[in-house]
Amino acid sequence: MTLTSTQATPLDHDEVEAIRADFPILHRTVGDGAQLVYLDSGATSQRPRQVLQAEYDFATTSYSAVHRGAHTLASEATDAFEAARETVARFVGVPTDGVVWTRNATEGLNVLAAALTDPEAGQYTLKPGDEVLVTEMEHHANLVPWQRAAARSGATLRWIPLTDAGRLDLATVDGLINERTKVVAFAHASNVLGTINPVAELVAKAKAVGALTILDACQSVPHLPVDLGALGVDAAVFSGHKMLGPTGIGVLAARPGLLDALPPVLTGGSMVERVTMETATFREAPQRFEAGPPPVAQAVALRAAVDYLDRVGMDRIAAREHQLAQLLLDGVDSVAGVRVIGPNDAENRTATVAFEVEGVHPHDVGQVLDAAGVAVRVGHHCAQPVHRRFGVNASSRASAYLYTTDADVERFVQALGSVRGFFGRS
Amino acid sequence: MTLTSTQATPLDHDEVEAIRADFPILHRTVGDGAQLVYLDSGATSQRPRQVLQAEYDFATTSYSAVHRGAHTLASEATDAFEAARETVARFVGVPTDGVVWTRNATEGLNVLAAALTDPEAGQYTLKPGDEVLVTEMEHHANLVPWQRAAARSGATLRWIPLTDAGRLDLATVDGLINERTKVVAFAHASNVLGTINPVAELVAKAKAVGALTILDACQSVPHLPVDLGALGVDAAVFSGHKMLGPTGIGVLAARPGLLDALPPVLTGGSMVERVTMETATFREAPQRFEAGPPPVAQAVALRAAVDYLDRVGMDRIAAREHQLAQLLLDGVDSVAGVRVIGPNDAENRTATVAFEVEGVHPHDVGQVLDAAGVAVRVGHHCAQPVHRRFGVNASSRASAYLYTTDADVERFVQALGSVRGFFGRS
Amino acid sequence: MSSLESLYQQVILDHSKEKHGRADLGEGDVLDPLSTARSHQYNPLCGDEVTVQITLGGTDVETVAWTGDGCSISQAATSVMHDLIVGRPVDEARGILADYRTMLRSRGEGEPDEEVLGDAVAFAGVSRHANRVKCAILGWTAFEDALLRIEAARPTAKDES
Amino acid sequence: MSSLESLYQQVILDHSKEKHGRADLGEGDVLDPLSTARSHQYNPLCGDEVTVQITLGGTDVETVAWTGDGCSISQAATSVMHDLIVGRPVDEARGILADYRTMLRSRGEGEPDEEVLGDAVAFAGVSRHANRVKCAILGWTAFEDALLRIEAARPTAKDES
Ligand SMILES: Cc1ncc(COP(=O)(O)O)c(C=O)c1O
Ligand SMILES: Cc1ncc(COP(=O)(O)O)c(C=O)c1O
Repeated sequence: MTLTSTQATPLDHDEVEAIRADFPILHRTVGDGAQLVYLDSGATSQRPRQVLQAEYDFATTSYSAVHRGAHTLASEATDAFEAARETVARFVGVPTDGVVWTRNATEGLNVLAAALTDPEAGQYTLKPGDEVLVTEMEHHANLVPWQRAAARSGATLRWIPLTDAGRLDLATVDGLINERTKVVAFAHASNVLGTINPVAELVAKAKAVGALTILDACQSVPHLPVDLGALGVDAAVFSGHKMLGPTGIGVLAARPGLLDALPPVLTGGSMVERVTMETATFREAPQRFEAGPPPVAQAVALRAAVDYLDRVGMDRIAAREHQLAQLLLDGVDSVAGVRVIGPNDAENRTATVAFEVEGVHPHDVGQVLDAAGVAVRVGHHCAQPVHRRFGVNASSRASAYLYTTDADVERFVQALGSVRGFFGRS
Repeated sequence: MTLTSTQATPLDHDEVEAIRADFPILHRTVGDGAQLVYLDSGATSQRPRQVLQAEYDFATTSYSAVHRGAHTLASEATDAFEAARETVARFVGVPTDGVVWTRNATEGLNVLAAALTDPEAGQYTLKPGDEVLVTEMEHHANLVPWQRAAARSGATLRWIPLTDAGRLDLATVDGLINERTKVVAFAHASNVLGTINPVAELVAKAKAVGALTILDACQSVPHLPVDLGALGVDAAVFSGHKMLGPTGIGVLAARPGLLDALPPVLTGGSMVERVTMETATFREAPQRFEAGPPPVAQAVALRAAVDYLDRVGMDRIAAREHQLAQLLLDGVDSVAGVRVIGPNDAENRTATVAFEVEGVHPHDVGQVLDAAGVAVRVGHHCAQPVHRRFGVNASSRASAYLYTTDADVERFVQALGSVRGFFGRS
Repeated sequence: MSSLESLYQQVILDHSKEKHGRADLGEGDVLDPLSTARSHQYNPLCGDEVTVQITLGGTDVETVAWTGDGCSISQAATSVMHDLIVGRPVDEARGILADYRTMLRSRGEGEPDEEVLGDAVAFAGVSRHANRVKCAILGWTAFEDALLRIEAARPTAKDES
Repeated sequence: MSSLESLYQQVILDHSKEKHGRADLGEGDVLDPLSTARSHQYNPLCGDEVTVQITLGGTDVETVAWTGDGCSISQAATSVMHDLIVGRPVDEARGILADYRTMLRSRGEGEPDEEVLGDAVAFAGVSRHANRVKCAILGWTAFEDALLRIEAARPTAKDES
């Protein structure tokens, strides 16, 4: 997915304002009455009225347990729930039965890592001598489960290092992807650096050695048009709460053939065929991976979120975010004593910009910005290794979305300009 | 928990009507215009306006990622989220840090079963020769994970059989709980039979041999006052969607000491301390068991649900449900050719009544009832073994809740009376 | 006609009692895999199951026998199937199945062709009940699967050439 | 005073630069576990850390030395703590900590006693920022933990009797 400003017409000022009108929370003030500037969508996005309404309507008209009833509510709820699966599958270009509902993207990655260390995964089971490859920019969710999978299976965890510019060091890849490589798991876009990784290139190299490719699409699916089928990955994860949907739902999207070959990880109701006191047999995928009641209301809401994104147009959102990335980079660059952590140019980059303010701890940066109404994230953003790589423990991070205005960026940059002075740095 | 009608004043007719006014969905019609009679609360309950409103208000004023931010929304969201943990902990009588948010009760049981087969669980790790004891009335969620835990660890799975009356055969228990028993996992109340099991007695016997006790409280916490601390169980699970809360959230409530001794099952963000590319250390419980973003909005909604139940009073709800159990039993009993599966008396029994209609398959029963507006569940209710025990593959099940009226039960019984005639049975 | 009566048409109620073609299939092996096969289908959601055994005579469906446990819809559907396909050329039986499937998936919108479907048009009402479609198709799926087994056992034209 | 200024009082800004008691603690073992102990505290949410080493002389806090990495609140709080407790009887130091904790948990509602808390009253504004309370307490927790270690190492009256 190469992202350049020429792909589609960015959302214009009026369109962004119209979108903002759908998000009640963006109109609140914080602290001493400052209008909220929400630049923390990389952590979680806000929900528009349409999504909240869909959830409310469902709860007040058709809610019921799904799949298990002969009554009217049960079939209406099942229809709504399965329609959500269809919508989400189409949105990311996988077959409907390639969509497994999880509780978040983290769970999806854990399920894959656990299934691949289970002897019942057959040809896919990781063995001593095998290698799992990740990158140095991974979120803990796409790192710690692989550390444990490696420890349990005797496989070796390796990683693609980063350049000082905050890109994957592609020169190292040919050595790292080799005949021992069984899994290549990597972020489509980094939640710290904003870097968009070259998926096609990595997938081609992985396929050449027969390795599975697993894409952490948490920071791409909400922001870019993503066609997982076209990208050719074996599996991908993303989560509802970062794409205008609710908390409590994530997606594990995979080749149905892969899912069918993997054993279940969580067991219980809805995923079994026959159960005796002694033993149980399991249903086909995706049901095999959905133990217990699924996030029914959340799926219905996520469908409304996808419909919303579709209506606006992912290509136009991506084009707008490309503008925002440039605005954020220029803005941060204009403030003395502030260093961007990640690529300095907006090409192949999302509108997520992490930075360090010289002599001021990120917590203090965040506090001063908050007093000005500007919400940014501070800390290690669940990615300690990438911070260590760039010589810091923590950073501040501004991340934009379709509802971010140019004025938001200006307010942020202005507040950022006051930080060092406030703490007496010059 | 002995439940008798004398404990508290049951909700009266006007109170139930006032409660119903809070549940928009109960006022809809189905099919050819029949007013809905919702008797499927054992599968999932409906949500009152107050819960929907709490979720909406949170989403439109304070929603953000929790725990990780310095900004105002993040701290408001964190406060609301942690207040929910406090409320739920108090509601079931465990310390606040004994509450782990899961996605449903099924996940909670899987987490326990997985942790107890992990060598890192130390003294708690199941070994060959150990025994895990369940009952023949378990939901698949409290059976299949233990089958797998036994298969993995070499432990033996045993179970307490049932009497023909649908109670645990307590005469067998002394032999079944012995010095090899390491875990006793059982339902507080059966989701099929309605039987309320004698927790104190089982816990005392388990404690005497040093076994852990794990309570599946899915069908008790929503319906009875439950004080897990007083019951003395080591851990318990229940889920939001059965107690006026949303889907997508469950609770694993446990002695903090036990949680601290168990290794994490899912890994990722929010549950780690220090992460390098090679390895990670984990936070204390409950955070150790909450990988990735928690169900923030669902926790806030669940708190509102608990507040609602608290306001009505669990003792009064239980007393009312005791009446309803009697009404349901009497009603079903009055219809020729219908047999209750489970205890015939209302003592130590919930208002969940499964039954068999002679000569008519449950699917057909459910369909005829649905045409009359009456929503009951049909199938095996995720408990195949208990059905097999009573000689059937499936059953129909009517399950009531605080919003069920006497008239609902009458409408159900009337419709049930027409079933056999419709299919030409006499 | 109430929605209940349009689901449970008289044909369905009758077949659910009469169960044409129902037989004790025993446990024995199928005698000639080139002409006879059996398929067992199970619906894990409700526990319904059906086993269908077919014998082909040349390219015709010679016999259909079945057993199973399930709701009136699944029992009647298999009984009606028996009457419809016994004695038919395999291709025609497949054609009926295709039309039947289309009807069941029509959500009440289709115009089923009684010429083709015969008594099976009685299941048109099932298409309005998404949760019962599986019941109405279970026996047919077993038939289709048994057919595939025979075809898999037979040497194909290609194998022979 | 803006809410920002009431959080970052001048005392805090000053101490966050001056860092009283900050020292290079080295890696070495603590010499006498009966009088000296060290505690390391870490906040996994933000990565802040602090190590505090204390030496008791009899029942007084004789020296406090610390090192660490963190925001201005955590640095200043540890610096202010140093000034407050060096030379104090252990019991008094514990009393200050108890008052300090109460103040931090008051959510802006408390009336901190300047007689007891001295410069630490500057942290009253932190109580309105739940997410910063951990920062303001980190060094104090290390102090408390070090104290417990010394006490654990010392034979108690009971042991002696
Ligand atoms: C790149 C990346 N991977 C994984 C995750 C974890 O996703 P989730 O929040 O759905 O568990 C996140 C979210 O913080 C992320 O940004
Ligand atoms: C007794 C019992 N145990 C476990 C479960 C599973 O709970 P959950 O739906 O939260 O996964 C249920 C719900 O159907 C139940 O009734």
